[in-house]
Amino acid sequence: MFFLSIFLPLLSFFICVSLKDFFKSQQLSFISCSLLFMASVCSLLSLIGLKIEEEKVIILGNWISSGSLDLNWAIQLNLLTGSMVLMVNFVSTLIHIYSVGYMNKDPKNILFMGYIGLFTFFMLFLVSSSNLVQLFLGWEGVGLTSYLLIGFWNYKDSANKAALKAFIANRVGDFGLLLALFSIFIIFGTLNINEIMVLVNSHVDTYFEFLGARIHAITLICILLFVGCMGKSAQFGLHVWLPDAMEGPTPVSALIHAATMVTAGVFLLIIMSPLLEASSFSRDFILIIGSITCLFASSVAIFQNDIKRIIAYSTCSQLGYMFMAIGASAYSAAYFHLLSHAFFKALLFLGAGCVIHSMSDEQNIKKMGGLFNKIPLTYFTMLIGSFSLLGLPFFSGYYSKDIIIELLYLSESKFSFYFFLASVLGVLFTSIYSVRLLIYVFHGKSNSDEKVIAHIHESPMIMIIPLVILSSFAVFFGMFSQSFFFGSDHLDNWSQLMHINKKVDEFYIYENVPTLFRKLPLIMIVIGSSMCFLLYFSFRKSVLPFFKVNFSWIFSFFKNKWYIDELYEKLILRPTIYLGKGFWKSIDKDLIDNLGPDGISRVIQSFSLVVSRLQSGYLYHYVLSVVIGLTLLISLYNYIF
Amino acid sequence: MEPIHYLVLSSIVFSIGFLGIFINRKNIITILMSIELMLLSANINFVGFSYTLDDLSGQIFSLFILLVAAAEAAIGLAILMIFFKKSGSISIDKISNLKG
Amino acid sequence: MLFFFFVFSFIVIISSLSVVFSSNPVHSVLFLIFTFFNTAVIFLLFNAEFLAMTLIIVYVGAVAVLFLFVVMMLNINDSLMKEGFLKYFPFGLLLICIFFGELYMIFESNVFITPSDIRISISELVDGGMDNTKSIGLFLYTDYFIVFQISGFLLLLAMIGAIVLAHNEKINTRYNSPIDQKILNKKDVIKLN
Amino acid sequence: MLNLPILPILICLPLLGLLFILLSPDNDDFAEQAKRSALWTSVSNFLLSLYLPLNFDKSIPHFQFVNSFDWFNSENLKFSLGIDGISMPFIILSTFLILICIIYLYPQKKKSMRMYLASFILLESFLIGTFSAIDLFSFYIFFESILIPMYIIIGFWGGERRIYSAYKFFLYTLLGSVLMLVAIIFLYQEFGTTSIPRLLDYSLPFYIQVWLWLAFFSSFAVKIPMWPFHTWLPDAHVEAPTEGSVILAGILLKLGGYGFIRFNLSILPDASIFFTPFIYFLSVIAIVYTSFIALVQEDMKKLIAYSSVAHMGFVTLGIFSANMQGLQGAIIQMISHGIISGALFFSIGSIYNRYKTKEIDFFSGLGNKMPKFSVFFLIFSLGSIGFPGTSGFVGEYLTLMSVFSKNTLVAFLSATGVILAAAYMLLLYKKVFLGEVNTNTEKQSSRLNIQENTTFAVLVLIIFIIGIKPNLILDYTSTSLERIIELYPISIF
Repeated sequence: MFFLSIFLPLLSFFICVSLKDFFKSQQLSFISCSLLFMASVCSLLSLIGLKIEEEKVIILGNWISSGSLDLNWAIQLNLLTGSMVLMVNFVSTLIHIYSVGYMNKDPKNILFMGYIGLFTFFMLFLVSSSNLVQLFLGWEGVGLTSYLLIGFWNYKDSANKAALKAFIANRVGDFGLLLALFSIFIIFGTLNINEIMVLVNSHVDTYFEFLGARIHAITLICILLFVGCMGKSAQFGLHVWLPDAMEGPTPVSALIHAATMVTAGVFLLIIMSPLLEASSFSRDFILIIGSITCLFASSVAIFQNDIKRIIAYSTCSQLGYMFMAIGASAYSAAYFHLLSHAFFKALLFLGAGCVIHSMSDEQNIKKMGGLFNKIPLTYFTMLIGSFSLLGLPFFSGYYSKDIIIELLYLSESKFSFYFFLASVLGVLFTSIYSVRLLIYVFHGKSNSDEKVIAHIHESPMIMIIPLVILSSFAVFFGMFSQSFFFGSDHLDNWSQLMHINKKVDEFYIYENVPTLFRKLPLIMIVIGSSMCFLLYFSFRKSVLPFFKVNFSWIFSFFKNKWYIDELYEKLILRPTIYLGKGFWKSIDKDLIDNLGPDGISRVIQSFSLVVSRLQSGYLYHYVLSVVIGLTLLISLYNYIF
Repeated sequence: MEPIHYLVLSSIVFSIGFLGIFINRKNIITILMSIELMLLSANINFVGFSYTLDDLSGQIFSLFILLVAAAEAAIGLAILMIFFKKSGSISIDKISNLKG
Repeated sequence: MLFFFFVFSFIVIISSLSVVFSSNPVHSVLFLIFTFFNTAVIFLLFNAEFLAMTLIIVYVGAVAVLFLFVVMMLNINDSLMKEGFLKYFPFGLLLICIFFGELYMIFESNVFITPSDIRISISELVDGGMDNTKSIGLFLYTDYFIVFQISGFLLLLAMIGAIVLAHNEKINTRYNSPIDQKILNKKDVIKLN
Repeated sequence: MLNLPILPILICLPLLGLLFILLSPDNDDFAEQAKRSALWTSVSNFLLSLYLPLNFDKSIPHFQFVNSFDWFNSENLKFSLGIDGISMPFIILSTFLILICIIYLYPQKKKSMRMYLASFILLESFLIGTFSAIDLFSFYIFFESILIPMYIIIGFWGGERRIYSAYKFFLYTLLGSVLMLVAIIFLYQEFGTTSIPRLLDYSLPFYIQVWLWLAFFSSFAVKIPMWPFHTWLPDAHVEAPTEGSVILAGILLKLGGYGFIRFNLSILPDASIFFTPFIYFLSVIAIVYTSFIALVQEDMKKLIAYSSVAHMGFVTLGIFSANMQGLQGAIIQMISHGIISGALFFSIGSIYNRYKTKEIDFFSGLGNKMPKFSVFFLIFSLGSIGFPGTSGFVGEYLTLMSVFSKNTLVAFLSATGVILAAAYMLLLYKKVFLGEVNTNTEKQSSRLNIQENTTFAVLVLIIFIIGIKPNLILDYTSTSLERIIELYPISIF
């Protein structure tokens, strides 16, 4: 059953790719949607059945066995993987359905369905793998499919560049993950996740020689793992690919760059949580990077004009929250936020997709406006998504995000209060950009040309239905499942799968966080939204231009994403090309070839030219040399005897 | 007759043969003749030593040398004929086909 | 004996010098013949009658006459013969002197003149009543049989080689090359009708 | 079980086929009959070579299928053949790649096709001989003979600068192997035998091992090739015809790695330890340096050639880590590189056949013209960058892991090669296959013919099979490698 839920998407991929010449596209779309639906049903059933059997590993065959290394193809079913598989399958099914409508006009739409089927498979494979190398396969696989899907419209050069950037940035992260795998194998002697969990305690004090320095082994592993996660989850430093990845079709952004793939890093750290618990330094490191990402992304999002980029930066900052939760040892909160974020962010992206669709592929929010009565259903769902993102009470974002903020306050770190403040500031920024987005897109005066306005229409039902389903999740998910994650009776379920601080449950939080601090996010939301309303409605003509003129450097700083892309261009890209050319032309050609084969042959050639000049062709010269040689020989004879 | 006598004689003849090759720039025939002289000097040595060492082998070998000299002269002169026919000259200065 | 040796040696040296230095090739050949005659006499002094006769027959009768023929056939312009003589002569002489000096130093040392035990002793043959020609024949056809055969082949080869080289194919013959016929192109052929 | 003298048969069968090829008429360009005989020869040789894995006893670490013949009247200098788990995969690889080459070649026209096919068949015989020789002297003879057909292939059917490249290739490799000959003669003088299994039992003093090691190194380092002896490779690849490049990258480079395992590591273990830092140094430079160079190449073939150098860097790293993972990783990496780089060269050959150029900037949006082909190329690129699930991953992962256990700095630096590999391969893919169709690309449009499709499909299949089930190969190698590792002294660092 569980096996089916993982491999049905792969089947969908193969069907779509191999049979696309034989069937109509509608038939194939239907097949792949129904396969995905079956996969979700299977995963739901296996999750329900899990309560009885508890946990199991399905071994599919052996993979690599070399010396002490023994890897199997195996999928693991437990509460964590099961729920993650369910979420992925569920969101993927909705997005399959959505993209049937969204990609309707595209000639390659079946290929697109196939690709997202493949992506879903890799993601499921990542989530359900029982050893880290297999996880790495899924990890790379989602990177690959993300590459394929970002560059799906490959006639656009920008899409190709973005795809390449995404893959390479991910590869940098994978490099860290790879090194992490190596050090795990060296230290623990195994790559099986369950076995590592068992062995953690016996290696708490192990030190390891790395790059000439003795480092606490588990800290090293954690940092390297986190580097991997930074790449995949677009944390500060390796985040550059995520905004550019919006070149891909919108369903891709919803599925890959919001709901599933980018959260793989969070997921990985959650399953490795016992390791993280053994190293406080790495948790602090994660906290720092997470909070920087959170603030950076949300601040940049305020100044962006592309609707999808805004949401992408928002994703980035939400991922920052998740990592902050991990840094604060609140793994279940991170997981909870991961799930709820998947729903509302997918919702936001799909809504944005509807907007773009109805605006004839326009993505600039400055050119939109006044859409709320033209596409009411989309407006409504976007509103729900944004509220959930903001964390308005009773939306699912409220439950998941607030608990992270509260747990940050309670965390053991020395600077926990500063991280708490950063997270609250992040809420403020979030509210500003969300409200700004809504205002620009749906309210105010329309700024687009008449042709586009005339064309504005509500999306077809096949696109609206997933939106509605997702918005119901965005509203109710948090409310109903909070107790499942934090209720005191459920903590035991989770504690086998991740590190759970059993002390921290609902009542503990309630008692230990001051009321003011608990209400602070809400206050921030109110401040942010009202600031936004004031700026964009009341003082639109007076204050905004003033800022833009007098503080243009701030604007350009944020608008250009803190100049990080430019920095990378200067520091990494150019030197790489320069170095490559230099190595090639000056060392390979001028040095090695010139001194090596070419040089030697030149020396031989000139030498033989000299020698060949001795061969004058005149008989008497030869005779002369014979006689001189003979004379010398005789003198040698005389000398010896 | 001591060995030194015929040794000196043969080496003088040999040297003259060599000189003939070296100073002669215009005529291949003279060179061929000089070669005959050099072979002759070898013959003198063989025969002389055959006398001194009381050994017949020297004479037999000198017979073979005669034979080789005859063959060489025949072939050499034939080549010379062709060369003269082709180039109209037997001057050594003109022959430098071996030049590298 | 020694007296005769010196006299004839002197003649040999003088005549071989004239071989080299005479400007007319015909004179050179004649001096060469003269040198051979004198060498034959020296051979006689060494009790090598057969070799002396052979030298005269082979060299004088065949080789030198061949030279003469060639010289006369080629009709060489002898005015050019001595060009550059003075330019090279001193250097050649110097080199020769050094060469000769070194050879002489070796002759002085005498290390190589030791008779070997395994030898064909002439004195024993003479004691056994054999004359020079007979004893050479005795060993040439037995011990040196293979070498003798090979040298016969060598001579044959030289003869054939000389004929092939000097033979001129296309004088006064009508000849049609089969290869030319084979590579003939159909369109190059003139049609008669 | 039949007791066939399988190895001599494998060597002689191509020679028999060669006879048929040479007897066939050379009148037309297509050379139908020659092609058919070449195909039959290679097919039957490939099928026969499958006899080896089927009858191979995995539990025996020593040489199997041994056949010995006298060739001088000497007890100690014999012409002997035999295989163990290390050489077996390479023999299959050789017969397989030659077969694929002939299939790929089938629809093409070339000047004097008959001789071209003949050189490949001859090459096959020599290659099998090299991998199955268990006598240093016969190994050397086969090792050197390979140069002759390869030299002809590059020098006669190559590109514009083919003469230069062929000479560079020939002289470079010959120079290296001359020193190996010296070492072989020395070993013969010292022990009176050149038989490899017997040499394994002897041990030499350290200072002699060092010299011998360097002599063998000079030969194999040129062949594999290591930095800075690699400059012949890009030239040879650029000028060689497609099939020549495939064989060159696919099998000839592996001779270096095979030689390192067979001789440097097994016979001279002390010196190997002594030189391990040196090898690490060169390999890391090779990986990083050539990856950088590959990044800025303008010619597709040159790019792949430089990437080959980088991949072979992983092989040397793995070999001289001298533990199970390293050696098995190196072998898998060699096999997989043989297939992947072969596949890439085939792909570039297909492009070249259609457009008569290999300039990267010439193309854009080829993927729209040839969608199926672009998928194949993407899979090959992924294999080349070590994507998990393809064969390239297993090799890179195992070698890097074993190096990591010896020296983290080396592993760290060489793992950056993984990033760079992704950069240059995907940059190539992007520039050639993605983007809008430009006028150059527009001109020609012909679909892949059936031979090309078969070739690519088979190669893709094998890339995935090895990637998903590398144990198919690893199982054969483990006992033989265990013996080497047991003999290997514990390393000093």
